[in-house]
Amino acid sequence: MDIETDKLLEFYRKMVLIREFEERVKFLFLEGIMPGTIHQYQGQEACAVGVCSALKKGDVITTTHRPHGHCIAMGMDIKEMMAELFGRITGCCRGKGGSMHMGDIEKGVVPAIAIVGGGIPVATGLGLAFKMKKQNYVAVCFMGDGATNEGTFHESLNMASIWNLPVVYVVENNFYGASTHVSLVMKVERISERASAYRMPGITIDGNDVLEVYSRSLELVERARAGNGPALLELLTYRITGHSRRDPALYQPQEEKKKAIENEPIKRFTKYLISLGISEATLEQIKDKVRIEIEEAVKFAMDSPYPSPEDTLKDIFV
Amino acid sequence: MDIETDKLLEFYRKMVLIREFEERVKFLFLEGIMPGTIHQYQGQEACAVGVCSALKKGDVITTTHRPHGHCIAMGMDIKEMMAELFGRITGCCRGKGGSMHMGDIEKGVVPAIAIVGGGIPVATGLGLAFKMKKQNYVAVCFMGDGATNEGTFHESLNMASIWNLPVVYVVENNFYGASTHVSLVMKVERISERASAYRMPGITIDGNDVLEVYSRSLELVERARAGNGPALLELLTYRITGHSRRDPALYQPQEEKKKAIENEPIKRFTKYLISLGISEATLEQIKDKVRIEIEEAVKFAMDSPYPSPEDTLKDIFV
Amino acid sequence: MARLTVAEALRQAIKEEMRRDENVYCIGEDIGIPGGWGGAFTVTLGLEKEFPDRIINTPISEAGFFGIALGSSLKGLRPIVDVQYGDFLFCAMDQIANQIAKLRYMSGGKLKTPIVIRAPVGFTGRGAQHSQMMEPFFLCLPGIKIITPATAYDSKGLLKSAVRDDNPVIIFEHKLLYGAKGARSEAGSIDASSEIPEEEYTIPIGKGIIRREGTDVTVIATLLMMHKACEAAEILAREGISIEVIDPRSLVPFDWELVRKSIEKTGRVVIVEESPRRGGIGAEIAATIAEEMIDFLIAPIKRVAAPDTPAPFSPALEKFYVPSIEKIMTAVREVISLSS
Amino acid sequence: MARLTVAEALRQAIKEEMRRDENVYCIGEDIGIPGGWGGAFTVTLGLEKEFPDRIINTPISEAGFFGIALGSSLKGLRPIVDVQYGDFLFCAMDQIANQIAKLRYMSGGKLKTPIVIRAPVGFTGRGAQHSQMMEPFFLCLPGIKIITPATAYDSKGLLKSAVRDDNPVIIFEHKLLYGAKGARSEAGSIDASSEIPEEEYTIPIGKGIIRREGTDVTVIATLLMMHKACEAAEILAREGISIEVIDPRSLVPFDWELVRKSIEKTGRVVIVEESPRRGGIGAEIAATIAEEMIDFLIAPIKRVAAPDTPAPFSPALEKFYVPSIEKIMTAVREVISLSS
Ligand SMILES: Cc1ncc(C[n+]2csc(CCOP(=O)(O)OP(=O)(O)O)c2C)c(N)n1
Ligand SMILES: Cc1ncc(C[n+]2csc(CCOP(=O)(O)OP(=O)(O)O)c2C)c(N)n1
Ligand SMILES: [Mg+2]
Ligand SMILES: [Mg+2]
Repeated sequence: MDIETDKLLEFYRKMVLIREFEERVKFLFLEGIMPGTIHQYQGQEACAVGVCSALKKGDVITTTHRPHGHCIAMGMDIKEMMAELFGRITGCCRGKGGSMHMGDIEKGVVPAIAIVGGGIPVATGLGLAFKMKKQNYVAVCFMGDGATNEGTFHESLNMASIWNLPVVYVVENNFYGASTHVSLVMKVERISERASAYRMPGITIDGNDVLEVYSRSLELVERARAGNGPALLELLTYRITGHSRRDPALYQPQEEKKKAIENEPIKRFTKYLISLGISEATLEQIKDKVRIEIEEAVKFAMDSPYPSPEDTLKDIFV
Repeated sequence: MDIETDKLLEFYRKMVLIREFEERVKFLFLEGIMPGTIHQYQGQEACAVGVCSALKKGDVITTTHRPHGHCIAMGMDIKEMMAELFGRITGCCRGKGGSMHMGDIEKGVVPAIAIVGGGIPVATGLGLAFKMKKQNYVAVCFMGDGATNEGTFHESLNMASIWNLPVVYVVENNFYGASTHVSLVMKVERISERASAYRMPGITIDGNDVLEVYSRSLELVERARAGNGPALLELLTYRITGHSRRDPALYQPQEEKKKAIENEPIKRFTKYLISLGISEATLEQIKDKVRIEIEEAVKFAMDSPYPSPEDTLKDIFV
Repeated sequence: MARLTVAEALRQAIKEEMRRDENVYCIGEDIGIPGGWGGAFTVTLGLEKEFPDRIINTPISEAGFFGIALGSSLKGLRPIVDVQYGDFLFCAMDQIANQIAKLRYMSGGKLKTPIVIRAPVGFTGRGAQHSQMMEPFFLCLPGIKIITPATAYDSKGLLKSAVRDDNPVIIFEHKLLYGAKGARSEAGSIDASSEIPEEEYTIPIGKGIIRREGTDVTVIATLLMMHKACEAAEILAREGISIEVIDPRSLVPFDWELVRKSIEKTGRVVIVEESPRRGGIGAEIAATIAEEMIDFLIAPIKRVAAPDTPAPFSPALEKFYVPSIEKIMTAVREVISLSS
Repeated sequence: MARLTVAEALRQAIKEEMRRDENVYCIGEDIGIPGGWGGAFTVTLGLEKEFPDRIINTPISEAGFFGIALGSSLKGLRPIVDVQYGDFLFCAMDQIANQIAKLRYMSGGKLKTPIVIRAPVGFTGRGAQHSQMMEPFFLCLPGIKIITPATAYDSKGLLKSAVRDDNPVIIFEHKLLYGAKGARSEAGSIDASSEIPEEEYTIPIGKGIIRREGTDVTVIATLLMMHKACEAAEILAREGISIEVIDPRSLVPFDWELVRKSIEKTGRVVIVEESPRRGGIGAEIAATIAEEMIDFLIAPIKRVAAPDTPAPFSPALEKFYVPSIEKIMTAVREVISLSS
């Protein structure tokens, strides 16, 4: 696939934006300024950016307890995201959601569902709506490797299959569900093998190669859009941070972690861009802009007011 | 497989016992004498008898909303079964269970779980107990085709697989879940194909051939007993009665039903026995005995007292 | 005007709403199958003829299709989801309690989730897993409205309101009230049919109704128990005891005003519920009365409820298990005798 | 004697019971992983060293492993099942409510199902899906005992009783009470540690305890709310108001005798609960008091509870959402001022 330089740089920018956002958030947590808990996305940026870049306006995603990367890749406003993390009224969920329920339906992101596997039927229902309303949109369902052991995975993929729904199920296999290695909890070597139980295509690709992720996603998304039904896309990646806020991830072997860091998507993509003749200065410039953007978001968030206590009682019923 | 005549006749007797029991129960319902609701087993007798004959003392089964056949095949006392159907204190569950919760753990039958898919994890847990306690027993999990679309199917088979549990999952594919044809609710042609998602063997056989069911069950049960793990066995059969009490099953095409009745297991097995030189008189004699046994059961049940109202409050906590 | 059973009235409500709004659709098991039953209790029978694309028959995958209903509601569809027996709501409980009830709130009010959940309840000789009164499990769950119509008239009017409501609404339908006609009617059914007006109507969610006026004791009851309460009132009237029977019709929101006015008048209250006593809907009603209306009371509150056990199968036990007219009468006499 | 946190006391209870009875085992997510956390809150940390075959780490398959626990209990094993957050009990709700709670009853008492379910609850800045107080959803479910220990001493003694009980028992553990030490302790934690005797002890399920004696108002509260009630009592004592704080410790069975005696003395009652008010445990407590102890009352019952919404994320909202010491004090003053 031939991709224009602009688009490549946009991939780069988004990946860096996710990485820098997450690093900044981590720092804010360590400083004790940010409330709540977080599950971060460092190391998986190529998945979110590759997949979401294959989507069109009107397409929708569901995301998980680890949603920041997906939200940014879908173009959500990082000011509103940061404000949400700080529990401010200007947040994308007015402070009611927090990290685990980030979303903005206007941008095609259903508020994150932090129940593992909980979003799989919801994405399937979005697909059903598109089909029933004869709209040419596609729903993408992000999930982790661990989620594929939930019953909802099975039920949802089966229904998407029998009804031929425009849904692409994206499994980011980062080899761990919390502290548990994927090999302890399933016997298949490739999670994509499970697709055959529903007679839908299942493919496994390198999830740290943003271009590969983009092009294969595009294929499956357009296939779904054309009415040819759902698919399961497994992206092999790695979580180079702890599972959540305070997890040192001691269960990840040093060797494995080191290799994963070598293989992390931004490093790899940077090399590739440079091999294309793009200058390091260009990339640095992008990074700088991103950092400014993030600082503005932090400022925006911290300057924003909290919701008033009585706001607790709002937003329950229409 | 060479099977002695005695054993063949015992297969026959059990199949006939199930059939006659169910026919008698149907009649009692139509007469308005029997309370509650029922899901009957006519047409699937070879499944229960074939599978359960492959079990040894100490092995355990779980059953479903359609449990009578399995209970009888496991050697439960039909007096106690009939009394249970009548809600009497002498019933196998002291009148608390009824048709849908028949069972007798002494005979290796966990009280039936009438939530579709609800028994699959329970059987898996029995397997876990056998493994942890280093007992050479096997758990058999009966379920219908419809149950394989429940999330518990997926979760349970996966765990049985990763822990290598001695469980044989038996799917009686009678082509309908209530009024819904199996082809409407899954795309795989053979339900046994789903086994590959858990890397366990999955085979599909003629569920109306009691000898085939017996020999293949024995294979899988002994394989599990030997520590070689779980398996999925699909038995192709047909429900030649309504789904429940008052269902005329108008959704079953006439042609299909006719063929199924031609192919029903007792008719087929009778032919086979006669071809072996067993006399019709011998078979009639067996049938007669069975009928007497059933009449005794009905009498026992109807002569038995009801539990006293206050018994409602018992059996909740140990 | 035509006399319809509850099942027929519900079907009519669904049909009218599906005609009115093409976003309304039904999803569940064994619906829309020619020769089938229209769900477990005929409510959607035949609707597939007029709406072939909007009656979605599912695999037996409750968690899955409840989540699907939710997802579809985010894009403007208005699903009516049904389970064959209320007991199976537990299979979808995560989708209902963690997602359907909360997604709008978590979004800061930016989403709407117009979903109707239809669930048959009631003890009908099927044992512990096909019988439960499910109201208590949802009463304590913020984010879902609950309606409990006891007559055909109310069933139609409330279901139509539910379909038009932009929030999730659960309707509990009672198996013994669906109707005494038809192949799938239940032994022990009570006639809850009504004259249904030709012209369209709806009943607002959250408005209760006085089923019978009285002055001595307020009896609060829904669904089947409402009918039993009326029968008890009828009998007690002959003894000179005057019962006011209140049918709240909605549990969330609840018509506290109606209850307050009645208790102000009677000073005595008996709450009848079909579910086990502990943590039932009667607990919330009694507690609120004890907090806010205790000054009106001239006698202790009484609850009539099932015992704290699962449902037994035997008819001999079920009869004892389900609150009877006799038990209602006893409770009424008790509050009268205990009056200060 | 050693001072232990709640997490440590629970761990010690599990260890002792696993030593005592080889049928006891633990099953759940992220347990027994070297370098892992011992469940979400360290309770089972390190146990895999002594019991490598009895700490069963599962896939993320709640419905599955709850049913597995049940199946295994039928063959004499005694599983301690845990979910990482109480909220995920909904994923296994069918197995818990339709199977675990009912199988013994359905069998006519012929089976035993000794299962302990461990579930962390409490609002801790994680938003709507990782916070819920789950007690109300199980209070209305016959067939399972419920314990709610608020101190390390009680946690150990009650969990040991639960493991030895032949019935299903749910233990609700509060995230803010596990302990203020260690990497996985929570912001806002309260010190609930206790001196734990060297010698073995158990605490009977169903026995409450008076945490503080008093004469003016009875305050009933469990878990975190018990600690807040004691703080409120401390402050009010300075105003001359004497509070009796009752910690029921078990919800099923419930120690009504203890409550009765206290109310007989005080004539006033405030029930504090962390969950939303509607249909909460306070409803059942208030209702039973209104039925059986109304004659002792000289003031309306008051409930202090969270509002009827899901849990909001923002600290600014959560602070309003969770009942505070101030709200408890206000309620106490109110019942005093409303006394007749
Ligand atoms: C139903 C449910 N069970 C358990 C959890 C706790 N939990 C949160 S994330 C997680 C691991 C998820 O693993 P995976 O799906 O691979 O996603 P990843 O964290 O790797 O992105 C667990 C067990 C949860 N949130 N929901
Ligand atoms: C969780 C759940 N959903 C729905 C039902 C209602 N129901 C009872 S039996 C049945 C069909 C089951 O089909 P299958 O598993 O093929 O078994 P069969 O009836 O053919 O023996 C249904 C939908 C149920 N009992 N439990
Ligand atoms: Mg993972
Ligand atoms: Mg079937």
